[in-house]
Amino acid sequence: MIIILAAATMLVLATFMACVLGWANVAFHVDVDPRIEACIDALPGANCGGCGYVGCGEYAEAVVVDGVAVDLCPVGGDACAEALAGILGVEIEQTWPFRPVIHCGATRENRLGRTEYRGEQTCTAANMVAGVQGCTYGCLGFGDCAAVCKFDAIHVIDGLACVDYDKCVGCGACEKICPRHIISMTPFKVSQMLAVTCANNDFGKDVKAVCNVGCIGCKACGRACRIFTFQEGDSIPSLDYEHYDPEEMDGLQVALQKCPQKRLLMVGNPSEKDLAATADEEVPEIVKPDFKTTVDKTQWHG
Amino acid sequence: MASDGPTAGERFLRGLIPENPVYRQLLGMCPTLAVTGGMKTAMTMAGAVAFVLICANVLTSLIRNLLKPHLRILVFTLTIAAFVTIADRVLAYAMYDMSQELGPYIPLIIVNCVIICRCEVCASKQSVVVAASDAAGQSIGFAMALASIAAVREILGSGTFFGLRVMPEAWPNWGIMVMPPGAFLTLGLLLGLANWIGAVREKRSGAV
Amino acid sequence: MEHLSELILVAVGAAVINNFVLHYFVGICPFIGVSRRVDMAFGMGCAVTFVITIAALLSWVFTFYILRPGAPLAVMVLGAGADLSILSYIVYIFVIASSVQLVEMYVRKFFPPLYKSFGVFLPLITTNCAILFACLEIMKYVAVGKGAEPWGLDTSLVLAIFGGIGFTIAIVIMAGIREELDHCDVPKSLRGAGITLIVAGILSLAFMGFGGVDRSLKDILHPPAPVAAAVDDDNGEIPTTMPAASPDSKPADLTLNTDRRAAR
Amino acid sequence: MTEATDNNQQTDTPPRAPAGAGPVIHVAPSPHSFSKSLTTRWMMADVLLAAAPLVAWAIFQFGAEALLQLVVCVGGCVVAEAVFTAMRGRCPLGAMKDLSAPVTGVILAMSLPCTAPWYVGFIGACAAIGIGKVVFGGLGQNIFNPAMVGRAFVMICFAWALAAGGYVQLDEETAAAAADPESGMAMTAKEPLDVISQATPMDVLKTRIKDRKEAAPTTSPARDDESPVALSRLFLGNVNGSIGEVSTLACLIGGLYLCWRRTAAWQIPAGVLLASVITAGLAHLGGGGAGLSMADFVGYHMFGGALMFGAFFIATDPVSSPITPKGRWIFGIGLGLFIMLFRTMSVFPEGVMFAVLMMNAVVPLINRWTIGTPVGGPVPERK
Amino acid sequence: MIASSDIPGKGSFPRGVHPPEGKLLSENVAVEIPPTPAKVAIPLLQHTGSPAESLVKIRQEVVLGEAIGKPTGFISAGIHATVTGKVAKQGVCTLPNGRHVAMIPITAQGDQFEGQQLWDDCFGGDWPVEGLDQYTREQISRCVSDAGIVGLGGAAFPTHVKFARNDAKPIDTILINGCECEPYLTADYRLMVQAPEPIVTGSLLAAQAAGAKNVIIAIEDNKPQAIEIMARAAGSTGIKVAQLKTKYPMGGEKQTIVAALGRTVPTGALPLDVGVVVINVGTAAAIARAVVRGKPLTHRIVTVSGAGVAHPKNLLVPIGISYGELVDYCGGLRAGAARVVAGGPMMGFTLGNLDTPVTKGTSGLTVLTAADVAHAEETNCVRCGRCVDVCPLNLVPAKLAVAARHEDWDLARRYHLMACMECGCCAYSCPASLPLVQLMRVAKAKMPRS
Repeated sequence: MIIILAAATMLVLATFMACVLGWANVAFHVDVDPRIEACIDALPGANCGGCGYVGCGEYAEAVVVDGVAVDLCPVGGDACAEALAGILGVEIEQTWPFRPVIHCGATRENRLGRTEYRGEQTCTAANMVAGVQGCTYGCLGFGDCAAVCKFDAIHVIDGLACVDYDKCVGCGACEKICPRHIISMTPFKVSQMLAVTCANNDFGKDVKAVCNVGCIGCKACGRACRIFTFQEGDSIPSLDYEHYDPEEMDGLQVALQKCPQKRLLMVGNPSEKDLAATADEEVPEIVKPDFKTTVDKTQWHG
Repeated sequence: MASDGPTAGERFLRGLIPENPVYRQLLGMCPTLAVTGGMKTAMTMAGAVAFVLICANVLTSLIRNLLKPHLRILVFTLTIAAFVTIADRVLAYAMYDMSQELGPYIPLIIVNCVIICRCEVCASKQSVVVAASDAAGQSIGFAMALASIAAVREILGSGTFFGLRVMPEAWPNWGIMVMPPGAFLTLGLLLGLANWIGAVREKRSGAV
Repeated sequence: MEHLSELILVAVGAAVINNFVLHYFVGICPFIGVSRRVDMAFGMGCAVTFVITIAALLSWVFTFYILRPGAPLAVMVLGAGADLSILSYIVYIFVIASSVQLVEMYVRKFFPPLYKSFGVFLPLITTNCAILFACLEIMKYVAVGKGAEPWGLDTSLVLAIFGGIGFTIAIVIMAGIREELDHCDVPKSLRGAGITLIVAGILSLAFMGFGGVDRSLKDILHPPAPVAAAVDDDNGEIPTTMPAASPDSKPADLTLNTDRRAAR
Repeated sequence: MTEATDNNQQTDTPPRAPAGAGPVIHVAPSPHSFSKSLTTRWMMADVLLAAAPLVAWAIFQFGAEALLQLVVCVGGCVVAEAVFTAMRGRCPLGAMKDLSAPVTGVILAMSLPCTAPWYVGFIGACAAIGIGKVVFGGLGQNIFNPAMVGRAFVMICFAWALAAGGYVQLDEETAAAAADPESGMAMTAKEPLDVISQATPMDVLKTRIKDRKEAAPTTSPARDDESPVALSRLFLGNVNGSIGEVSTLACLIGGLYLCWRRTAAWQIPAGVLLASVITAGLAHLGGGGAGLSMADFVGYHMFGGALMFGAFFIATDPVSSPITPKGRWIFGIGLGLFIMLFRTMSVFPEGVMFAVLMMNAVVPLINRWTIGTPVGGPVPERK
Repeated sequence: MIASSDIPGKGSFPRGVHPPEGKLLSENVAVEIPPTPAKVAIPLLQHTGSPAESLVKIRQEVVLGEAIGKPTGFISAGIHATVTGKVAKQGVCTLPNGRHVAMIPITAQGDQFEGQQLWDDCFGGDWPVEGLDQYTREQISRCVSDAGIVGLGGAAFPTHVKFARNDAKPIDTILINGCECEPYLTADYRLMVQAPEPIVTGSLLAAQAAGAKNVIIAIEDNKPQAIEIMARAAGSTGIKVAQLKTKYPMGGEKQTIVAALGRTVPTGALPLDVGVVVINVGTAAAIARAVVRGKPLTHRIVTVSGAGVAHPKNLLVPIGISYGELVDYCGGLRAGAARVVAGGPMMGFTLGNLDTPVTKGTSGLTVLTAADVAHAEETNCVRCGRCVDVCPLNLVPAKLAVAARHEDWDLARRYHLMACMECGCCAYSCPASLPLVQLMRVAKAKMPRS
């Protein structure tokens, strides 16, 4: 008898609860986009912030709700973008892989006017103290970028930050942290890119006073090759990457040779030897994020 | 994931150390802290958990195809509650003193995360054999964890092991060990130790 | 008055002296998991208090009318008292799970901001031992045998609410400490759960200071008859949890004076 | 990064050299002037200095046993600090330099009774440094007062050594005398007796309150009115107790020195004393006065037990107390309330240790709630 | 005589520190006028705001006081030639505060204004205190603007901006700041002692320009002589002299306003918002010179002091002279010199290169020895709260430092990081030798704006 009572109690209870819950499920129904969950699963979960959002979850929400581009995740790369696109049912536009370029090429011995600095040994701190080094544009070499890199892809060598392109995924953390803004994210159309590795915008005389290898603003490169453009008021050439065409190496060669600060100005460009070695290689139309550069050991900062 | 998962044997082994429920997954903390004052209570608890875990896993695995996703957890808990009731009654019948000592912690097995977690993660997707071996592995892992904590606490706290005197007569009992603070501190430090050993081993395997 | 002081005792006991987390070890999972930030911890504490109250209400109703020996239901149906307490665990968990789900759906629908801040904790609470523990405690005092007065609904609710408040106090304190610890150089292997447990250990040490406060409170609230008190004194909170004092080894009792007097 | 910076400094070209073999100048952020009066190490040394009267009194009062306790605790702390820091892969000497381990050791020793066996002090020291300090990351990062963590640990571990029994040497006569409710109050008459064999003042009070509760209120009122232990003796420290806490005078001398040096924040002891005086007064009004006069009862609470020691030496540990003046007031007052609560209501005769741990735990919350508004109001939101 | 009793403020502000003053080195040394340097380098940006635009070409001849840079925009100031000579090729220089700016070098040629003649032109002679009504508000403001006058106390905020008419926030009080709370610096003190008259005239003119009724000259009580002289010079003009407590940073304008007027400037607002204009004594003298004599700001008094310099002095020098020349004039650096600081030791900026030119905001050059800047090794913060006890803004620097080190911007915001004015009191008194100010500066730079 007790058993029947127990069973009956349970049954009544279960039926009652089931009814209530079932009713509640209908009455309190809220739509949630299951795609957000799916997107979070698809993202790598490094929460690096490379996409510009606080974390992977927020990016996932932004992708689904606000229709933000799916290829912003630098860590997951193409695979991740494809996965997101698959979830959302959109096409991905292919973009160039962006990699940091350090616009300074002066190693420690090339910098002049350095004074012993006592204080927090970080670039951001040192940048606020005048007179740490003569050049107010160039790399300070305390390695904030190296510290912020989650991929061990940037190191301070001889007082100059250098990117290890084998490891770099292009998250852009170094670009954001650099207090002197000498790191820029550059579209890498080929495995070796041209870059101007000086940021000093002063007159030649003033540059020479603070650096052995800085750009003196002679504008010879601009006369030699049209992809070097000079913005209003700049003595430093800017690279017009839109029109950068690896085929047009002749003009670049001339520009390189014309540059009086040889060691410095075009370090982004492969040296002649490397150029010869890679000249015959086929240039892929879209460079995959896992591309490797062959010239890291040379003066290759771009 | 469902089909090409680890085999039954692997799952069994995993439960012991690599996925130890207490040290690695931080599950089932309540009994871990509450009943490890002595080896006897700890082992009784481990036995009860093992019984419930294995039964629940097997049953869940059997009915896994009948479950609606949103009712799954509810069904798991009800299943577990049924088994816990059985375990509770059996224990009260067979070992009345022990059952009194464990008090509310036996019914609290119902909400022991280890069991729900294994039902959810493993049993609801795997065949009966795999689920059972997984449950066995997890149970033994859980028992090992309880034993390690209980051993430290009982030896330091009462100078005994399974009630037998192991420390010299002059040993002053560390009263704190059999009380709540001792439970927290012991588990905290052992957890740190486990993590440290894990890190060292990982480093070593990485180096090789 | 008598009843009120009884309620106060239950409240103080549940909130601080026998804190759910630090004394009974229930609700450890959220205590470790959701104590990273003070505001989240407070949200969790509120959610637990809320659910625990509802669960206590329902479980009292079920225990009192259906499950306890001699409950009205059995009397009504069978014409005689029957013990349905074997069902109690299943009923409790059933009640908790469904009420949590119900509350979650309700809050989600009608109070989206609230849901965003504390609703996310609700599913976690289903498996929170603190709730079930409160139900079991209530059962213990409702399903008493003959002779003793079963707890009324008010006492049960006071236990639940103050248990929840005790949980909130503990988790908020812990969250405050953990926010601080974020900036401390804690050894790597102890970060996270390890250090939290150690801090909980020290907290629980500190809470031991409350040992005996309930008894003094009882004495103050309803002063004992002079003779009875002396006997009552020896069943204190602390001595029972201490290792038993054996005459030839060192005595391990804090209330030494009392004991010596008793021995004499 | 560090490597690179070091190199930087080595190879830097000297700046424009002034005439002759000029000095090498360097650059640094402001300010360029520093108050040289105080360093962290000096703060620690201050505490040691301030503890000197306590130590002196302890040795005078309790003799070699106190000295032994001190040596064991300080030694234990130093060794534990070295070992645990080394275990963390840090240089143990670096951690030694700040003198914080000896400070913890002295405070711990001062809070133990001299009769506690040596291993009590040693285990307390290990617990203090280990789970009280090093697990949190060392000096300046601990949440709880290390010495109190250590003491609480041994207190709960070896209750018999620290609680009432720890103070009283259990020879038959004294035990009987202490236990006898009739002669308990006659303790004052036994002055020639070795102080170690007396019950501690707080214990006497506790027993007395209990006795009054149990006994019929018609007990001889004459005896009830006198203080259980003369206040002057409590003030001077000619009583039994933890070796550092007994002398109110020594605590005051050391504590005022600390406050004067501003090594200790004066708000904390002020808050503690204020709160406990008021609470004791209220307790007396509420009928918990154990038959003493109001002044005696309050004075007894002030001078007896670890209140003074706790207020000046333990609670003022800067690391585990709030940082803002307002927070310190709250901390001090809360501490006073908890001390009195534990003293009057819990099973323990003394509440300072638990109260300190309790308040330490809420310090992060106090800090959070007492953030001052900047002069001129909060920073306006940027548009 | 000393009218400190009838100021509305309490004469002090809460908290703050008392660094060793070090003023004895130069306080009794009368202002000297070194010979005109062979070359000056005049930065085009010496003030807060946008840089001036060059008006001269290379090899152009300029005379003393000729405008060579014109202001660009409202918050900007003109630049004038400070010697007679020829413009050399424009270059750049890095000022001690880190600004990297264009500068115009001028090589001295021909007759120069020197010695007593220069002093008389700047500060000597008669200064009217009556009949200043002849100058209208706009006239004064324009004169000040044309003369390129900026705050000479250090921040170098263009002065004419402070006089801009704003009917919503009328100005009632001009506070002339003669506190000079930075250790070592005595330039303002010497000016007050040696040339009180132009200060008084300038104060009255400033009041006229701002439409303010009250003028209060605030001086710390460690300069009794200056207080007396200023009070005498103020005479019956209605200017009050307030004696304030000696305390750092009394000279910070918000602290001066609290101490002298009892008003609190809201965080992120300007003194204008509480109806006050604060003007440095040097600025006041420059205003008088610009309005009464029509001369632009070309020279200023600079203290060269500190244990690291051979003969501490106060010098009246043309703007654009290099710091190196000042040091050389004062006998060069002593062997122990370790830090050369533009400004005082609390908020001054170190120089890596002594070729840097003196600007309008340069109040002094302090050369500190290795012993002065010796700093105990950094230890862990023990939360002693000393920084809280000294912070004039009632912040919690220790917590801010933790937030900065861990880049916890929530915490930083909760503790009002952005209210910090980097006065250095906390770092000065920190027993753990934490670089608190620098940490806060870095945190402010890094903290995301939102």
